[in-house]
Amino acid sequence: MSKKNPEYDFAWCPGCGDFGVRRAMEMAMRQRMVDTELPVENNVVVAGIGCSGNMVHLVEGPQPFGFHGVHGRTLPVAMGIKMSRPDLNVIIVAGDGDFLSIGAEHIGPQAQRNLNVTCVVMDNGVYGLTKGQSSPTTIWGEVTPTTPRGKIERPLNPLELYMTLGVSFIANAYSSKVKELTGLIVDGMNHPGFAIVHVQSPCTYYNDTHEALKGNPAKGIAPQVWDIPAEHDSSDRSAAQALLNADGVPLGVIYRNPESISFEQRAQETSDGIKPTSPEDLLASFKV
Amino acid sequence: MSKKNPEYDFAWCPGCGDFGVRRAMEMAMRQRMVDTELPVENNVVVAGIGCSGNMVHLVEGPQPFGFHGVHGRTLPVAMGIKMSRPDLNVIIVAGDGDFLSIGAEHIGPQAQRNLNVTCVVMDNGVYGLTKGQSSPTTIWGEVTPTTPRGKIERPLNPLELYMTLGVSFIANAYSSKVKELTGLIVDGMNHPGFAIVHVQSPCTYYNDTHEALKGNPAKGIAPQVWDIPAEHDSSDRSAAQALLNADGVPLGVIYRNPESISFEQRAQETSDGIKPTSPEDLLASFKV
Amino acid sequence: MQKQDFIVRFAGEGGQGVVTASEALAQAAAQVGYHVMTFATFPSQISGGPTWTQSRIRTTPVLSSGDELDVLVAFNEDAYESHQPDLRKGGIVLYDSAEFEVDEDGTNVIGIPFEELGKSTGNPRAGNMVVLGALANLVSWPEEYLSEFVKKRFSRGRAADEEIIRSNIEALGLGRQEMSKREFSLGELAAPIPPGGEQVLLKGNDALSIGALVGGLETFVGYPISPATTILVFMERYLVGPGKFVYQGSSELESINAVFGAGYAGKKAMTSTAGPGLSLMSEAIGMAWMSEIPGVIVNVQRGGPATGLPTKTEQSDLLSSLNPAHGDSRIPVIAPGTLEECFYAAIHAFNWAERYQGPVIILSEMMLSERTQNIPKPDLAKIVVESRNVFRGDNGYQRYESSEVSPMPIPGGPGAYVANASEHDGTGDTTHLPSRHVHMTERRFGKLKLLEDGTYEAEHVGESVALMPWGGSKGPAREAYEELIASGLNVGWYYTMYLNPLPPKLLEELRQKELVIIPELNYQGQFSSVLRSLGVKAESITQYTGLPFKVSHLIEKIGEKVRASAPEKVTV
Amino acid sequence: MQKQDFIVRFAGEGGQGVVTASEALAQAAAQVGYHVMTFATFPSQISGGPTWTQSRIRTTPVLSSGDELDVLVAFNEDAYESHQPDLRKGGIVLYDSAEFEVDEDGTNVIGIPFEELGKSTGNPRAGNMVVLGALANLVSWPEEYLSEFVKKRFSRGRAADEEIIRSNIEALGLGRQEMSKREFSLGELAAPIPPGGEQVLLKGNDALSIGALVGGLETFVGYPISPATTILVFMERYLVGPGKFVYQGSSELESINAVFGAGYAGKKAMTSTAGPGLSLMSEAIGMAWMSEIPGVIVNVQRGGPATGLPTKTEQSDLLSSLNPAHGDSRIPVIAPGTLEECFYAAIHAFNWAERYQGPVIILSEMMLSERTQNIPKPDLAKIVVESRNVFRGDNGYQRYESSEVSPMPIPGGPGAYVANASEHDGTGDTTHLPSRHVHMTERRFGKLKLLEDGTYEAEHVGESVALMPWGGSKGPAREAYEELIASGLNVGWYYTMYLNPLPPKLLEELRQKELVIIPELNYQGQFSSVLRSLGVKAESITQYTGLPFKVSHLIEKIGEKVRASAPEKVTV
Ligand SMILES: Cc1ncc(C[n+]2csc(CCOP(=O)(O)OP(=O)(O)O)c2C)c(N)n1
Ligand SMILES: Cc1ncc(C[n+]2csc(CCOP(=O)(O)OP(=O)(O)O)c2C)c(N)n1
Ligand code: SF4
Ligand code: SF4
Ligand SMILES: [Mg+2]
Ligand SMILES: [Mg+2]
Repeated sequence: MSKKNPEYDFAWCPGCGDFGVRRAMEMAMRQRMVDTELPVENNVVVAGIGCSGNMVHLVEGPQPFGFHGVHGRTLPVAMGIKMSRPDLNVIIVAGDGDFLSIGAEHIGPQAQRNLNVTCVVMDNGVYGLTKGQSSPTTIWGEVTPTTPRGKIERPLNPLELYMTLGVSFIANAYSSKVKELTGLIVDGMNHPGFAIVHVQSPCTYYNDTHEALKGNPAKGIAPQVWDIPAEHDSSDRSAAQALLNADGVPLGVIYRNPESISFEQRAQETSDGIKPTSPEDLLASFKV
Repeated sequence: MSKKNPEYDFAWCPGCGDFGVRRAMEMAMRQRMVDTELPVENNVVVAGIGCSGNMVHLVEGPQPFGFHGVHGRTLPVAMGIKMSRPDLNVIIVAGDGDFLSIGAEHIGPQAQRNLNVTCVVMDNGVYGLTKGQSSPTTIWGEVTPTTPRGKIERPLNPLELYMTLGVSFIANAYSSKVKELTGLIVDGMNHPGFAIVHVQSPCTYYNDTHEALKGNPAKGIAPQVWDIPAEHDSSDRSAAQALLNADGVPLGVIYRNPESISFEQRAQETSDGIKPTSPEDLLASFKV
Repeated sequence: MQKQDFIVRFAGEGGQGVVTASEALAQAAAQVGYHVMTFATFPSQISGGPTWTQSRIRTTPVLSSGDELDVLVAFNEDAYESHQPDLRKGGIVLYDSAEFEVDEDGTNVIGIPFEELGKSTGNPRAGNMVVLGALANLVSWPEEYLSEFVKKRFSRGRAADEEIIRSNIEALGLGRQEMSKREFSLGELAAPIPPGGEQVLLKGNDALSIGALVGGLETFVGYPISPATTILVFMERYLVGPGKFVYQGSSELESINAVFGAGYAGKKAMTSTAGPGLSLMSEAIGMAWMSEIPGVIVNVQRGGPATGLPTKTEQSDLLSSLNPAHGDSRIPVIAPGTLEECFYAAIHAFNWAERYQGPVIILSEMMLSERTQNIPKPDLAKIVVESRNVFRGDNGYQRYESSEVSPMPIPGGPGAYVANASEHDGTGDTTHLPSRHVHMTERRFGKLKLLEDGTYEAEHVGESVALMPWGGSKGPAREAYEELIASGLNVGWYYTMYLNPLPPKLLEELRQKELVIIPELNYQGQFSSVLRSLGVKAESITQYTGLPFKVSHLIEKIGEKVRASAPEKVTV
Repeated sequence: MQKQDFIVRFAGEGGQGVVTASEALAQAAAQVGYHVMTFATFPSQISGGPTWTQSRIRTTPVLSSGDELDVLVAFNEDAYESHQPDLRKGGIVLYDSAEFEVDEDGTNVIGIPFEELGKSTGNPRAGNMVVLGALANLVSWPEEYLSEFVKKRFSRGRAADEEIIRSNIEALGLGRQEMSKREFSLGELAAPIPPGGEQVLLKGNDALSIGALVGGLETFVGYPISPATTILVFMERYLVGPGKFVYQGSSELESINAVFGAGYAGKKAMTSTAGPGLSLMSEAIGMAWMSEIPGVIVNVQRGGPATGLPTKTEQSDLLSSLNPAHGDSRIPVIAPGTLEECFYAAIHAFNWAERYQGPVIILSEMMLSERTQNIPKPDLAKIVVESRNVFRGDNGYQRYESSEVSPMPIPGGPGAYVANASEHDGTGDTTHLPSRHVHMTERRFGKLKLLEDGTYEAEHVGESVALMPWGGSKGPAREAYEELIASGLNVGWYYTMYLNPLPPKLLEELRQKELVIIPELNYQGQFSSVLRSLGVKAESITQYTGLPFKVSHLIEKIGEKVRASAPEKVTV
C-alpha cells in the first residue's frame, strides 16, 4: 500500500530477503484469487513487528486486509480471526524474533489445535528492526551487539520444533527462489490445518547469508540450499525427520499430514446438532 | 512451613499426588545437605501458581528459601536467581498448566542456554487449583468444565518437547514412587545444566489417574508405568527417543547429556580474563 | 412488630453442605416471594477448608448480605468459635451436637444432631433439611414454605423422586420438632410481599454472562482464574451454534489477542479475567485502543496486587482498568453495582464497544460474581442492542481518516485497510508525521464523546455533601444511606456504573459539591483520586480487608464525614 | 553584540553522514569550551530514509536543541524542501550543489559541492569536513578550532593517521574558502567561556548506564526495543567481571521476572525497556511490590500507545508507570530531565530500591536518551551508594512481620522465607486473613515514606502561579522561563525528578498555589491530573506531536496562562 504513500516511512534495505517473500506473497494471493474466485479482501495478512512484518504495508497490487498489532502476538490474533470467520484466508507474516522468541508460546497451542492458517516466517537469524541483536536462530558464537563475546546459546532448530509440536504442514524455503516459495505458500493455504512456511530471508544489513545459502562457485563456496527430491514422501514423519537431520538447507515441503482435520472443522463437529439455548430460555432456567 | 501455621489456608486433597512429590523434595534436599555439606538455606524453591506450587509452603523440616510469584514465570525468576548466584541450588516446582501452558515460552530459552536448575513438573493433566479445567496434557476427548463437548486439542507430549528443545537432563517419574523420585531429583540437582523431572502426580479430585498408572490387578487393569531398564543408555538420544515412542509411562532417566556445560560456566568462560572497565574510566572515555 | 429481615450464616468445612443449605434456604424463601441474597467465602483449597455462606431474607429488596447474624449454623467447632462475634445480640447459634459439644447456656445456643437426624429418615443427605426445618420454626414460617420447596426441587421425573421428597419432608419435620422443644423464637418473620414481576435467582457471573449473550456475544476466549472462571465455563456450555466460537486460551495473552482478532473480523468478542490477567492483557488493550477494535474485557476484581487474594473481594483495579497500558489512552469502564447491573453492564459494554469501535472493560468484583440474589427477570424485548457500523462502500476507503468514528470495514468485504497499533494514516499504514499523531490522538479521544449516554441516580441533589459509592459497595452504601436519611442526615446520593466516561451532567453536578464521599474497597481511594483529578472535591472511605463493607461501619463513617464537613447544618 | 548561540541542522538520508557531521561539529565546539547539544530523529527503517540531526552551540549551558535554525545543511532536495520552514529569518541554507539544484536567490541559499570537494582531497570521506569548514567561516571561528579537533580525532596511532589528518584539514580549508567567496556571515560567534570543571560529552542512555554501574548494578536482563536498546548494548559490553551478569532476554516477561529473581537473590538488578515492554512487565512489577523485592526498571518513553511511534519522543507513560498493575500499589518513579539527571537518577533509583525493598521505575524519554550533550563530569567520590539491609540473624525470622521495612534475608544466608506475591504472613506463607491484608497493605505503602528525601528546585516561591515541568520538558521550559522572567512575568519555578513519592515539602508548597502550570508531552495532561488528585490546582500545556516543545511555543502558552490566572498582577 506504500509505494504511492508518502506518509509511510519504512523501506527495506537493498537486497533484503523480504522483497522476495513479498513478491511470493503477492503471487500466492493472486493465485488464490484465481483458484477460489474470491476477491483479494478475503485474505487477511496478520503481521508481526519487525522489518519482516512491515510487509503488510508493502504489498503492491490488489490489497488484502491487514493487521499490524504488537510484537509476538500474530498467532492469537489469527486464531481470533480464523475461528470467528472460517471463510477468511489468514496468512501470518513474522520474523524469527517475533515468531520464535517473544511469540514462541503461541506455536504449540495452535499446532495442537491445528488452526487453519498459513505462517510465513522470515528467518534472517537476527533482530533486524532493532538493529542487529541476536535472535533464537542466530548461530552459536556469533558476535552481535548483544553478544559481544559471542553467542553462548544453542540456536533453536525451528523445523524440529514444528515437527515436535505437531504442525501439520511444514515447508522450508529461500526468499530468492520466489517461484518455489509462491508454490509453497499456496500449498500452505490449501492445507486444511496449521501450515508453516519457514523462509530463509537474509538480512543484507546485519546478517547477509545470501552467499552462504546460494553458494558462490567463483569463491569455491558450495550452496547450502538444496531441493527436496520429488521422491520424498512428505506424509512420512520419519522421512521428514531424516531431512531435518541431513546437512544444508532442504527446500520444499518437509512434512504434510494428509489426514489433517482443521480446528474449525473439529469445533464445528462437536457443536453440530446442539440446539443453542436462547437467552430467554437461559433466563427462564433461573426463574425463582 | 505450614503445618504449624494456622494462618496458612491451603491444603491438598486427600490422596493428591503432590504429597508424594513433597516427601521426595524433602528427602532430596536433605540428601543434598549431606552431599554438599551446605545448609538447607542454600536451596531455593521457585514455585508456580497452582495446587502444585503450594508445595513451597508445605515443605516440612529444614526450610529452604522460597519464591512464590505469579502464574507461569518460574523459569525467568530461576534464571535471575541462578545466574546472579551460581552458588545456590535452584529447584522449580510447578504444575502442567503453569509450566506448559502459560509458562511454555520459557522452556526453550533455558534449554538453549542450559540453565543449571532442576524443574520438578507436577503433571496431573488438569488445572487443579482453578477447579478442573483442561490443561495441555489433558487427553483428547476429555470432558472438563471448559471442554463440555470433549477436548478437541491434541495433548502436548512434554517429554518430546523437552528432547527437541535440547533439555540436557530429562527424567520421568510417578509421585507414588517416592524413593525413585527422590533419586531423580537428586540426579537432576547434580546435573550441570537444565534438568527436568516430569512427574505424574495425579489430581485425586479432578483427574484421578492413580489406578491407571499403577494398574489394579483385581480389576484386570495393567499398570501404565514401567521402570526404564538399567541397560538404557541415557546419553543416547535415539535410545531416549525410542523410550518416548514406546507404550506406557517409562520411569527413570530418559536422557542425560554427559557433556553438558552449564550456562553459568559458559557465561563465566566468555568473560574470563576481561578486565572490567571502571565507571571512572568509562566516564573518562567520554571526556570532551 | 414482625421481623422484616432474617440473616443466617452457615459455617463449616468445604464438603459439609454449607453452600447447599444456604442456597436452599434462599431458594425456598424466594419461591414464596421474599427477597433474598446469599454471600459466600471460599477457601483457596479445593476440598475441605473453612467455608461459610450467608443467606439474607427480607420483605423488601436486599441491599447487602447483612452485618449481624440472627442465626449462626455451625457445622463444626471451628466455625462455632470463629463466627460467634458476628452474631447479633439475641441471635442464636445452632450447632451439630453430634459433631462437638458446647455449654448450652440456656439462652442462645442450641445443639441439634442434624446429620444423625437427617440420616434417620433413610436419606443420608437430609441433614440440611433438619437445619432448615429448625430455622423455619425459629421464625414461625408456615410448614408449606419449605415442603412446597422440597416438592418442587425434587420433582425431577425420576423414580426415586417420591422417596426423596418424603424423606426430606420428614427431615424438615424433625428439625421443626427439635426446635419447638426448645421454645426459642426470633419472632415471626413478616409474610413476603411478592415483587411485582417475575424474578430470577442467580449469581452475578450468571447475570453478566446472560447479559453478554443478549448483547450479541459471538466469540469468547478466556483463561481460568478466580473469580472469573465461571464466566468461561458458562460460555463453554452456552455459546454454541452457527457463527459462535468459545475456547479456553493457553494464557491471558492469547485470550485477549484472540478477542481483538475476532473483533477485527467483525464479531462481538469478549474475555473474562481477574487482576493478574488484566495486567497481562495491558499491551493488547492498548493495541485495541490504538487500532480501534471493539472488544469487551470482564475483570472480576479480587484482592490484589499480584496473585493477591484470589478468593476475596476488593475494588482495587480501577486505576489499572482506566489506564491499563502505556501511552495516552483512557479505556471505557462500566462497573456494575448489583446483579441486575451485571446483566445490563454486559449489554451496554457491547453497545459501547461497537459504537466507539474500541475496547471496553466491565469491572465486576468477587462480591457480585459469587453471590446469589433475586432480581426482576429482564424484559428482553425492551433491550436495545447496537451493531457495528460496517463499511459497505468501495475499495480505497480510509478507515481512520475522519476525525470522527466512521464505518468499519470487515475482512471479506470492501475497504481493505491495515488495523495498525503503530501510529498510522487513514488507510492504516505506519507513519510518524507529527500532524498525523495529533489528528489520530484527537480522533481516538474524541470518540469517547459517543459514550456519554450513561445514566445515573441522583437524590437529594440540593445537598452540598453527597455520597457516591461505586461497584459492589453500592448495596451496603445504599442501605447505610437509607438509614442515615431516615435519621435526618442531610446528604445527597449519586451513583452510576458508567465510570468512564462519566455522564457529563453527573460530573457537572458533582463539581458543585462541597464534598463527595466515596466508600470504596481499596487502600488508595482510587475513585476519589480520579474524581479529584476531574475537579471534584471527593474523599474516600476506604477498606482493604478483602471483605465487603458493613452497613454499620458505613453509617458511622459517612455520618462523621458529613458532620465534619457541614457542622452548622447538622446541629440545627 | 556577538552571536551567543549557533544552531545548525544537518538533514538528508540515513547513510549520508548526517549524524557524523553534526556530532563532529558538537565535539569540536565542546573541545574549545562551548556548551553543546545535539538532537537527532531517525526513520524507523534501517538503511536510508529521511534523517536529521541538530547541533546547538552556546557560550552558556544549552537547555534545548533550539527552535529556529541559523543554518540548514541539506544533503538532498527532500531535506531542503521539508526543513526550510524551521529556518530563522536571516538563516542560511547550505546544500550540496552536486546533488541537486535550487534557485540561489542570492540572499540565503548557498550551494557547495561538499562531496566532490571532499573527494578532491583524496579522502572519500572528507565531504563532512568541507561542510564544517564552511560553517566555521560563517561564524568567524578561528581555523584552529576545527584543525585541532581533526588532529585529536584522527590521531589513533595508525600509519594512515597522518594522511587522514592532512586530507581532512585540506577539506576544512576548501569549505572555508568556498564560503568566504560568498561573503556571507552570520556574525562572529562569541568565544567560548569554558565551564569550570571537566566535561563529558555523551548521550542520555550512556549517562544513565554509567549511573547504573556507579549505583552498583550487578545483574541486567533486557529485551531490545527502541529507544532503550542502547542501554542493553552498553551493559552487554561493560557489565562484566566477577559477580556480574548481563543477558538478552527472550521477551520482556522473561527479562523482568529474571530481574526480580536476581533482586531476591541479593543483587542490584535492572532492565530497560520502552512502553510496550513496560505494559508486558506490569504483572511482575506488581509481584515485586507485593513480595517486596528491589529492582530497577528503566522505561525510555517513546510515542504511544501500543507499538506507537518507536522513534519519536513523548511523555505519556507516567500514569502507567505510577500504577502499572492491578491492585493497590504506587510505584516509585524518578523522571530525569537532563542528561546529568539521567546519571543521578540511576544511582538514586538503586538507592531507593534497596532502601524500601521494592521496584523503582526510571522514566526517561527518547529526547534524552538519543541526544548528546556536555555535562560536568560527575565526581564519583561524592556519590552515596546505599546497600541492602541484609538480615544476619537466626532462622525463624519473619521478614514481613514488622510494620516497617526490616532486614531482608538473602538465599544462602539465614532467615529462609517465601517471597510471596499472594497475600502472606510474616514468613511469607499465603494467608487471606483480613487483619493480615490490612497490615501488609499498610506496611507496603508505609515504606514509601522512606523515599521522601527527593530534592527539588524552587525559585520565585512567593508567586501564586508557578511553572513546573517534568522530565525532558525541563530544558525547553527552563529556557522559556528565563526569558519570561527577564521580560518581567511573575511566575514561580518548581522542578523535581522525584515524581513519586513527591518531596512532601514541595507538595505542600504546590498546594498553596493558585495555579501550577505543567508543560508535558502527552494528550491527557497526565502529571497535572496526578497533581490535581493530590490537591494541587494544576493545569497542563500539552503537546502530542512526537517532538519536544519549542521554547517559543512555551513562552506564548505560559504567558497566556499566567495572565489569564492573575490578570490584575500582570497589568501592574
Ligand atoms: C513488546 C515489544 N518488545 C520489543 C519491541 C521492539 N522490537 C521491534 S521489532 C523487534 C524484533 C525484530 O526481529 P524479527 O522478529 O526477527 O524481525 P526482523 O526485523 O528481523 O524482520 C523488536 C524486539 C516491540 N516493538 N515490542
Ligand atoms: C496470570 C494468572 N492467570 C490465571 C491464574 C489462575 N490460576 C491459578 S492456578 C492455575 C492453573 C493451575 O494449573 P496447574 O499449573 O496445572 O497446577 P495444579 O493446580 O494442577 O497443580 C490458574 C490458571 C493466575 N493465578 N494468574
Ligand atoms: S535491516 Fe535487514 S531485515 Fe531489516 S530491512 Fe534491512 S536487510 Fe532487511
Ligand atoms: S484439586 Fe487435585 S491437584 Fe489440587 S490438591 Fe486436590 S487432588 Fe491435588
Ligand atoms: Mg529477524
Ligand atoms: Mg495441573
